[in-house]
Amino acid sequence: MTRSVAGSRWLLAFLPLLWPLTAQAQPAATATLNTGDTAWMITATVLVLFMTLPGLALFYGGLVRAQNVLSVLMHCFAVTCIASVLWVAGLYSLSFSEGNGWIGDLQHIGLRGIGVGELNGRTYPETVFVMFQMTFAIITPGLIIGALVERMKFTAMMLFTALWLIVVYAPVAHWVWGGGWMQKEGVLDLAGGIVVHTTAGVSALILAWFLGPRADFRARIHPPHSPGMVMIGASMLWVGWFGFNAGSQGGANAAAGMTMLVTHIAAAVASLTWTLIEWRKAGKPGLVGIVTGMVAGLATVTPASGNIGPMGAVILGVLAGIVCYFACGLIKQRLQIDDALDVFAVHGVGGMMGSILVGVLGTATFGGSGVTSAGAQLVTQIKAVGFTALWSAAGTVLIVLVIKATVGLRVGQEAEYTGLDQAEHGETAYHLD
Amino acid sequence: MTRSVAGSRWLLAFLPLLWPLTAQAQPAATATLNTGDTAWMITATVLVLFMTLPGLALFYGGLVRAQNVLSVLMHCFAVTCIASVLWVAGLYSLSFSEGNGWIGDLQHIGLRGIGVGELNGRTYPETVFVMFQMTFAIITPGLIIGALVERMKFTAMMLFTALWLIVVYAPVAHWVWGGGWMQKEGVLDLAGGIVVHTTAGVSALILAWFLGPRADFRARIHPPHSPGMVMIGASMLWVGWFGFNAGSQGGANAAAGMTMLVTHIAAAVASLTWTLIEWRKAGKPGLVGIVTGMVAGLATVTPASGNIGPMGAVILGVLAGIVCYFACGLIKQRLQIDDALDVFAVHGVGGMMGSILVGVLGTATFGGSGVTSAGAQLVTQIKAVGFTALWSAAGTVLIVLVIKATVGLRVGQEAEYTGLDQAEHGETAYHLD
Amino acid sequence: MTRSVAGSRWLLAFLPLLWPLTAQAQPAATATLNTGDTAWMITATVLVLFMTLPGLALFYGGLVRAQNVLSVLMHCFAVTCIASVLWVAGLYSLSFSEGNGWIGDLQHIGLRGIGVGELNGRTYPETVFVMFQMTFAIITPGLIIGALVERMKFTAMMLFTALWLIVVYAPVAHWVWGGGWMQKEGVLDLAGGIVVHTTAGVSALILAWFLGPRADFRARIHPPHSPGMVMIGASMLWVGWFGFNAGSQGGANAAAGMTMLVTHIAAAVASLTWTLIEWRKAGKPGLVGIVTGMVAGLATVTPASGNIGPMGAVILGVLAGIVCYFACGLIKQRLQIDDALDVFAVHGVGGMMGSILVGVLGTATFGGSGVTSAGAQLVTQIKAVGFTALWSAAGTVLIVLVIKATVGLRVGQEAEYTGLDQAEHGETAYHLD
Amino acid sequence: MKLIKAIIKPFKLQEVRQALSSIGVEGMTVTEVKGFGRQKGHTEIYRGSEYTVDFLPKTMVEIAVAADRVGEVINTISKAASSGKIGDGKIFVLPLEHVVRIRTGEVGHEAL
Amino acid sequence: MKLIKAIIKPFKLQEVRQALSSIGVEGMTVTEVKGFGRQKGHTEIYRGSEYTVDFLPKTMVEIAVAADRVGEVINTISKAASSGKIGDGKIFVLPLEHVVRIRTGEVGHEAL
Amino acid sequence: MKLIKAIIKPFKLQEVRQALSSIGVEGMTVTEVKGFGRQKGHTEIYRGSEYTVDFLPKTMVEIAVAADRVGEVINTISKAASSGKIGDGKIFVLPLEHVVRIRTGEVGHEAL
Ligand SMILES: Nc1ncnc2c1ncn2[C@@H]1O[C@H](COP(=O)(O)OP(=O)(O)O)[C@@H](O)[C@H]1O
Ligand SMILES: Nc1ncnc2c1ncn2[C@@H]1O[C@H](COP(=O)(O)OP(=O)(O)O)[C@@H](O)[C@H]1O
Ligand SMILES: Nc1ncnc2c1ncn2[C@@H]1O[C@H](COP(=O)(O)OP(=O)(O)O)[C@@H](O)[C@H]1O
Repeated sequence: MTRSVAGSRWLLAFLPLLWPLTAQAQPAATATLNTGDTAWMITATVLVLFMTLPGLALFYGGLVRAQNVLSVLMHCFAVTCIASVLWVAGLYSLSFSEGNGWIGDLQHIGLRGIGVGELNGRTYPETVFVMFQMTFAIITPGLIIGALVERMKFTAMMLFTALWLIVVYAPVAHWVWGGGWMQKEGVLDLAGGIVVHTTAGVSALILAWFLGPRADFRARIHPPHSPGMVMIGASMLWVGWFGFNAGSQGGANAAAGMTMLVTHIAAAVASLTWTLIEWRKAGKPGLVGIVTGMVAGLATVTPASGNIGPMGAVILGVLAGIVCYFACGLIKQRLQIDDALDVFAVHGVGGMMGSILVGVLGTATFGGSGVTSAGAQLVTQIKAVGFTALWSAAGTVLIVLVIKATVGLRVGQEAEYTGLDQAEHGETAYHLD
Repeated sequence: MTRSVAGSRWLLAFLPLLWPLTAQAQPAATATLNTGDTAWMITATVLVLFMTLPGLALFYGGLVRAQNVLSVLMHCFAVTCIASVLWVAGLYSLSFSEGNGWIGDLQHIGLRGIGVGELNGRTYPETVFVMFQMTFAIITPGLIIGALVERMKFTAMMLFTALWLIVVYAPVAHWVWGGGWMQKEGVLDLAGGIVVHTTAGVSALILAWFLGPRADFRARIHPPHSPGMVMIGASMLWVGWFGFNAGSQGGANAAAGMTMLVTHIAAAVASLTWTLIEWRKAGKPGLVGIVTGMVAGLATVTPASGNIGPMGAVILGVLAGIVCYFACGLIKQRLQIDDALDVFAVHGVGGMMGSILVGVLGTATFGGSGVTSAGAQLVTQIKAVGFTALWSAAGTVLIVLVIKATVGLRVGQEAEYTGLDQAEHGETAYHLD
Repeated sequence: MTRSVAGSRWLLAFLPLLWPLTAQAQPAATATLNTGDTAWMITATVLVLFMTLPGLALFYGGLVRAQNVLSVLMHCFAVTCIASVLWVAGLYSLSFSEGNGWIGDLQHIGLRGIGVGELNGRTYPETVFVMFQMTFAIITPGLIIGALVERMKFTAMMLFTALWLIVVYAPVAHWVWGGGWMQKEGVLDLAGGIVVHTTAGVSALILAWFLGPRADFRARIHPPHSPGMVMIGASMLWVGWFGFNAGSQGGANAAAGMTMLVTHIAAAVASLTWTLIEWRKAGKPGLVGIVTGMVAGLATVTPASGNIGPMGAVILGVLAGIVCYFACGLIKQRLQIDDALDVFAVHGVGGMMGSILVGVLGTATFGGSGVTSAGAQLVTQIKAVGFTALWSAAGTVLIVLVIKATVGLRVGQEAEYTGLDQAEHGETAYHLD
Repeated sequence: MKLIKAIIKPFKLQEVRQALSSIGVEGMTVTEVKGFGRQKGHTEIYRGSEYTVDFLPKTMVEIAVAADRVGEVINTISKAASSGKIGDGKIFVLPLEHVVRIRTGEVGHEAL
Repeated sequence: MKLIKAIIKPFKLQEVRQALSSIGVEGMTVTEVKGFGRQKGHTEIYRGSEYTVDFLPKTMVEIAVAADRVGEVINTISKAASSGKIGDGKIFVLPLEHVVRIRTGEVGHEAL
Repeated sequence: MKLIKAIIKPFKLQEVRQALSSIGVEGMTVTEVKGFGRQKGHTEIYRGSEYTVDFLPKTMVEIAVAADRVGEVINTISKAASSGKIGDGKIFVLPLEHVVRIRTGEVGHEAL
């Protein structure tokens, strides 16, 4: 299916099939529950939730000023809650029930029909699959928070998250993982270079552009108020990411083991690469730098981690360190877009890069598996990444317009000066005396 | 068994059967070890320990003043150690060996007779069961710490914990989970609405009343010194709670999956409910508020999480948010009891509510399972909650009297002003310069 | 093999066999993948990585001055990355491929020959084994950081780590766990009393001696800048340690359960023991004290945790509390060696003690298993500990000389006064206003 | 006009503020400081080694007042801040030549 | 010479510094303080209970200047620090008898 | 009596205290401040962007002394605080009219 055809069909596709005409029986699943797979998938789910709470929250919270740290933690927490509720209400069904190539149907609305014993063809309960995928629907809008910190209204952020999950996340998840058109075309994206990082990264950039820069973005930006907090959060992201990537193999199997290994290698290599560049460029190797390199490495390896070998992981790690480092400067210094915590440069760029390069690194030449023709796979990957980026951008513009017309995007100037913790949440982060 | 009969029998019951007359052989266990179940139960144990260290410690530590934070962390840590030692020494045996309906015997004193290969009818080693249950015996007195912060002597707290585990926890654990009379009557309490939250909540309230309020409780209370720390702790409680609830299913099975799902839903719904109320009442949605809502939701769903479906979880989440919110004000403002960190209002009220409502929400009408007659089950649940609350109150009064007569409950006035960190532990929390 | 013979052979042994003359096929492995074991081993790996990031980093970071905390976090993070890369590059092969009694060969250089499906005789993928062992190769040099804080150059620390892993860690890991001479002699060391704690502890002491004390070590040392951070890190070490010890059983089996249990008991008992001593000696029970006791208990039980029962765990816990407490004073006050965070006194002394005492406590008399003749086993254990200590010391001296001759060990005086965060990394830990 | 700088024990701040308020003095500026004097710091003991914390946390209260109220203010502070124990602190009085209220531009006594 | 102590709103510090810099005053010492005055603190509400934070964070800027520049400096600060709302702060002027620059030993105006 | 305010580099505090102690001055009050002056702040670089920290952490030592000891105290501080590099700081001397020791009610020189 070419993009133009896709473009013409989607409006049609979304509407009539939302409610399944006949509640189709699932194809007879012959799988039985495997306790080892179940044990690992529950654990992986816990790990991915841990990535957001408190991992991502701390990673982001430490990067802002002390007067805004609570608002960041609050955003992450509230996004977790709202995404969870929407997921159960209907998004799981839209993402993972049959539907058509563009969107699932509503047969599992309110988790209808997902009984205790339901396996749905897997070796672990569907309830666990619902939960595992929910943690992805939590962290993805969570990532976007990094772009909007220190100035966006709490209400606006909540509304954005809800709409974004419906308009951007659920469709893309369906395309790539829920049996949609990209999956049918053979797109490779084990754990979300497209579904998670491309959507979040692109949307973050667009949102940051609409929000405008923080008050003193041009004159003087403030250093991270707590690099230690950043590092704690990053460490939790690292350990949790094994749930993210290896968990996406759906069981405690050999593939999960290799996924774990290449995930780790890419993270370590990207950290060192970033640090070396920073050391040369800025004179000193910093803590915020090394952990940012790690996150870049993990975002980059995520889509590829089901198909590459150690060699591919090293290559992705090096590229993540280099490309994401310079992307940060490009966005902030050149384009002067205040994507405050570099969501696009680190997650977006990394995720897109990995999503494309798996087409090459997944070949046997690079010790990978699952890619037989690099050329054809590259085309598939690039098309998927490109289309997802466009969709995310368009969806974000739409949502921003809605918010501007309703609750408004940005807090007032005084609130921004005082800090969102006081202004929006009535709290103070550090009463140390 | 009616309460009056129970009352008359218990004194007798406790004494003669403590030491088993004949070391009875366990009934021939036909179960074999399942590695998946074992993997999950070890992991669940780690998660529950993580809830206390550092989860609960941070959740509580962030809520007090900066001059008392170390004392809170110390309390949590020391309670973990003393509870572990007592559990191994005799409490496991009292709770989980056969004994009679009121208390176990001492056949497993010092873990006698629990060999490496022992399964005791489970699909995972009894050593792991000992550990899993130990983490419950740790966190339950840990919860009570929230009531006594900023003024109780360290020695008094330690003595309280030791006596309370013997007098309150071990018997109640035996009644509900160890084959005791409540279990025989068919009480439902998957993971401790009765054993954990009712006992801890009620005891906390009584203890707070005896301790008296903190020095400036009426004039001015101090805001949480670190809402961020509160949130980190709460996040760890959230992720750890999957070990608590889903782990209580004793394996990596379908029931564990559903338990995980409903646990999560209740937490998310309660968080949002609490926040909406706070937003309306206090003008702003705060971070401490949303995470308190989450804890309330989790405490409430805990006893019910083995029997309800998603719909029941939503109902419990909403109720937890509303009822626990107003309970906080009731205890502190109306009754003027300085249950400092709202242990009764959040854990006690939530846990009791969930323990009772499982009688209704566990019916098929609400998508639950395991309850056929709501009426009969409600009677069983209410009786169990009520009796446990009374037992906890009476036990606490007794222990408080012992402590008053010996080491004394409360630190001196100067120590309270200076802060317990310096006065009791000789340490300072923040040397930031 | 006696030590003198060993001494004469090792130089020879290391060289010719590094590259396998014939890439020997592995002995036909009849094992099949067990999902439960795999689930637990992946989880255990995550837990051990979590011990370093952020566990150990926080445990150490909280103990230093506020001006050096980021440098400690940076060290831990960078060590993780460099150790990961070296492990993949060649150290795994040197440690765990066949080779000879002294060192493995290079057949797995760059993880050559470790395919997705490879089990290598285990019930879980070799990729997971590579990862699990990697986390040990990360935390071991990580421990040494405690000796060098607040004064060592970042470059020197990195160089030290790299060389130390090659010269000390990989050989010792091969001797004890990789099929080397100690393993053949029947040395018992489940999870690294010799491989981890003896090597790190002894090397830390030597390195501290060469580095010299911190500027004001004699006049006035500064209290831990954040005992709360120390406690958070310690708590993470505690929960992670179950991955460390129980994970070393290689599966979700009965042995893992008992290992978990005895590990926990030793930690709790050592914490209380340390606290009681401190209470008596220093007048007050402190938070840093109780958590140090816990770490001492865990280090001590680590080598023995596969062979002892609960009684042995209690004995080791008591000894750990007492002996390590007084070892701290001995090193710092008597010997005036500024092993800043007591790596030798806590980890080294504890690990050596446990490694030796398993020879006695592993007998059936003490409820242990696997030791039939205490006398013979004691000789084996003492020889292994002694030889490893000597090897570690010699290796460290060698590396220190190389560093002194190249990049230099220590930062300048002004950098030390200003703090390493600014001087070495250009960052500030707390911008709280 | 005079500037009164009082160094007091931190936990006495509330009492001092209330006492000043009761005599009509509402404006003041408070700084956390470290005090060295006759009262000595303390030691913290970690792992058997003594760590010296040689300063004491103190609170400095600065109050600008009209010259004729100095005596009253000093007495009020003295009473409220006193615990009778060493380290209760000191009160310093400095000459103050000029005061401006930024918001209104008022000067002198008007601005206090 | 005079010592000027200005108590201002923290978010005005940048503007004040730039304004002073533009009239050639580069040296100053800044302290974070807590202010009590007509502007009142705020309440934080947790779990339905009100917690009072009765001070306001303020910033104190101390500037030593030659006597003849006092008027200019006061005006500059006043303008830059003013938001027209209550709590904008105060400027105090104290006599300064002697100044030494530690590095060079210069004294008096040289040392400013 | 005089009030001496010395702004010094933080890491010199110990030396200054010891030096003052050796001439019999034991009482002092210390505040952490931020300094602006000829010595410039630094930049921190994160992810390729420069962040300016334009103040320098400094330590302010306030010492009340009898007028006749001012010279000696200034010299002592100067010597101990000097590193010869820019940013070593300044010493200000202000007139001090009155001192009260809260605990005893002693005033003037007695109270120092
Ligand atoms: N000469 C001084 N100059 C400035 N501050 C002083 C002086 N002497 C004492 N102080 C301050 O007063 C505080 C209390 O003084 P101290 O001598 O300890 O007890 P007391 O107030 O009982 O005389 C000190 O901690 C210090 O902050
Ligand atoms: N008499 C005073 N002495 C010292 N500081 C004062 C005095 N009055 C006010 N201040 C300081 O000035 C700040 C602003 O004063 P305030 O009365 O709130 O408003 P305004 O500046 O508009 O008069 C206070 O927060 C306090 O720090
Ligand atoms: N005019 C001034 N008023 C108040 N403080 C000043 C003044 N000039 C300098 N300072 C303080 O003295 C510190 C050192 O001054 P600076 O000009 O950097 O170097 P130096 O002490 O070598 O002259 C500054 O950081 C500031 O805290």
